[in-house]
Amino acid sequence: MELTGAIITLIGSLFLFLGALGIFRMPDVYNRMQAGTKATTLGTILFLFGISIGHLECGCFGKISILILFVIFTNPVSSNALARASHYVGIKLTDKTVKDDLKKDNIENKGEKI
Amino acid sequence: MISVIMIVVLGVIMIVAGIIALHLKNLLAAIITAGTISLLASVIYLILGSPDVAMTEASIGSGLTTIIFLYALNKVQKEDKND
Amino acid sequence: MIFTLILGFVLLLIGIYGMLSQRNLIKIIIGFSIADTGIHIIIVSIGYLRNRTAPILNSAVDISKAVQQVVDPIPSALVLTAIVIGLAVTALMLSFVVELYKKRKSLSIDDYQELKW
Amino acid sequence: MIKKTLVLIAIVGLLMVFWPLMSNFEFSQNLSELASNYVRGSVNELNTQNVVTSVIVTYRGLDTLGEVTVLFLATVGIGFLLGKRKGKKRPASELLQTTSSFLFALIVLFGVYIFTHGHLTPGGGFQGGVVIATAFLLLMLSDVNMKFNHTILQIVESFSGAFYIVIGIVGLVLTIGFLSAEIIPLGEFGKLISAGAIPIIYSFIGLKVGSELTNIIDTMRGE
Amino acid sequence: MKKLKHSILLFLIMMIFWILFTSTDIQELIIGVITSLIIVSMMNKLQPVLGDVKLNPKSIIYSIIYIFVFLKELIKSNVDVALRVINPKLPINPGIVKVKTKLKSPLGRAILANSITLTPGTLTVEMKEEYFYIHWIDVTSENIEGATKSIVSNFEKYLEVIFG
Amino acid sequence: MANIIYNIAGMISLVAIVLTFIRMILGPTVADRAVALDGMTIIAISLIVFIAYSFNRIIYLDVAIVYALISFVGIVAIARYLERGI
Repeated sequence: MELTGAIITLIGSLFLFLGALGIFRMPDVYNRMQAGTKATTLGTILFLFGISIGHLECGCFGKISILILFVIFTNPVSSNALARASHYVGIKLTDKTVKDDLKKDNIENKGEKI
Repeated sequence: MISVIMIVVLGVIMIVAGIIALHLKNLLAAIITAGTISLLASVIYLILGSPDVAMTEASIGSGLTTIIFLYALNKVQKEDKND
Repeated sequence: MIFTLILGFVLLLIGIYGMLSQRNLIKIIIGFSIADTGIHIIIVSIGYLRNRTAPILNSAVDISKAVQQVVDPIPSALVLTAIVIGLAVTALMLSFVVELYKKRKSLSIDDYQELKW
Repeated sequence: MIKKTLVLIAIVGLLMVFWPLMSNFEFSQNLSELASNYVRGSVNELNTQNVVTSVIVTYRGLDTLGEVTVLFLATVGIGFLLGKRKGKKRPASELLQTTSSFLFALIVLFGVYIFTHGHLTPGGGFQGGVVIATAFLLLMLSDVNMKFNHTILQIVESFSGAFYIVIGIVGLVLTIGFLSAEIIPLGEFGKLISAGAIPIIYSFIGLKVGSELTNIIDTMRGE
Repeated sequence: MKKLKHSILLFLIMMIFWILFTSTDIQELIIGVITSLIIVSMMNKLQPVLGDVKLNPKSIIYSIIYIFVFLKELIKSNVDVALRVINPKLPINPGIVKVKTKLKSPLGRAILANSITLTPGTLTVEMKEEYFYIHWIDVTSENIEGATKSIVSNFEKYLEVIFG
Repeated sequence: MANIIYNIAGMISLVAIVLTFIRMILGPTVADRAVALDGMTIIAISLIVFIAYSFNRIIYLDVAIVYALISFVGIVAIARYLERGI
């Protein structure tokens, strides 16, 4: 049982590492956010879950499940707020970008600054 | 042993962050970088065996101090815009 | 632990350097908060004893031998007080900065020289 | 340029002052006499698991009273300094509004958990107060038109401050000294209702700190 | 009615959290009930987001299925991101597309937006009435219908039953 | 055996913190730095839970919960400041 928990924790830490690598390598803010949000969320969930099933006798399952719920609820919200703010400020998307509907709609409505 | 490695790595990050925070021209970037120092300091307090201080530093040092700086910066720059 | 002691002193020196050399008022306050963190780390690391654990005596600590197993609680209590007061001082300084800015429209310390000697 | 050199000389001077202190520093191997007394007394006299809490609330209670006073004075000072100002603000996203009205309850609940369990787990009045202030801050961030009733905040703050002092004076009258925890039966070691008056004192400190910090943030936000 | 349902559900959720924080000791339970009641009565000004949840057997079964669908998509998205990050050429083709949703209740829309953010290659940037603007790391269809079909409809059919 | 694997996992998350910090130094815009701070706090939560495991004190988990809550509000505040809505 403890070995299973250890291996799950190791996989989680690898996902954390890949998320950090994504933040480091990706070309613009939005793509960095993609890597940073998804990979770190699953990485944290696996890391905490592995530690809690490796030590069932410590009685920490309740607090760890609260921590996991908080991370699932709050991490996408903060990413969404950051993405909205950076689009409003006008940070450019990378050159590979195909299309940008939000900018087009904002120009048509003229309600908001781009 | 493992705690010594952690303290050395986190300490180097904190020192570099302090130097960078004083050299950045953009005030918001300087505030974010200075917030990193408090954030990692709370991990160090935890390794030193004082969770009460770690909790206080995490909530006050990295949360409220950053936010109060942001409000002050907001007031200063809004005045700029009105002129 | 000697590493955290060195870390605290280096952070203190960086903060004092920032307070003395920067010309921007908000940068000076950032330097003050860095020095503050450095002093807290110094005080906590003085109270650390090797191979001991936090002074919370639940089932993980043998209560009859607690004196041999826990770190010093007094520096923790001192630093806890100091952090809260640091927040109050920082807020007061920032509100002074906002008020000064309303009068002069400048954040540089070179523009406030009435009391220079 | 000459300023930079002067600053560097000052830093080197400080380094030379600090260096002997640091290189000759000897870490002790045992707790000092005072600290061992606090640890033993926390188990035997007060029934408190968290030694730091018993030091802050009872053994060094007067220091904490001074700290609360400093915080109060800072609030008053900031209120005098900053006036009100107007500006156009962008409303928050719909996702943030929905989520914050749901998360607010959980964050306040967690703050209450921290300051009622200050004698069992890490944390206490100051941390719990900060967490509650953070919950109100989340509401301010998600709704630009949110207004708080300053009268209620001030009533909560002054009543909890007054009760804090009253408990201290009751300790002076009934038992050995100011802010003594033994005015209530001590209870069983490790349960929620134990450690005498410590949870009650810490709850009042938590309410006071929470309302004070909410006041500071709301003043710095302006209208 | 909606408000009463919101209050009761919120009270139950807070009690579950309190028990997870502490234990089922009788002293803890009493303090938890008092605290939760005070907080619920304090919150009557905020919008009652939990009032839209439907409580019949079908919606409960669907919400359990939804959790598993969500977990599957989460793991898929992580493998996807990991493969993109490791690849030295960094194969991305990003863009911001517009999709349409039928959901009306605020909590349902919030859960949909969070689920979109945590699933393969998509990130919610803005929500305006019935349209969501989504940053897509690999744009495969540029019109509204195609994007809606491949991003939203997988979750929407469950959430429609749960929130109505 | 299990112990060694846990320690390796902790070291890998330490390397991840260093990577996000490099992005924070380089980051051309403020939003990049904020994204790096977001990732750094999430990884630091895992690090705190790892410390709680390796010192065998589950009571440290309270610190991790406070950390998660406060960092969420901090990031939202930075975002709202950027879009002039604070």
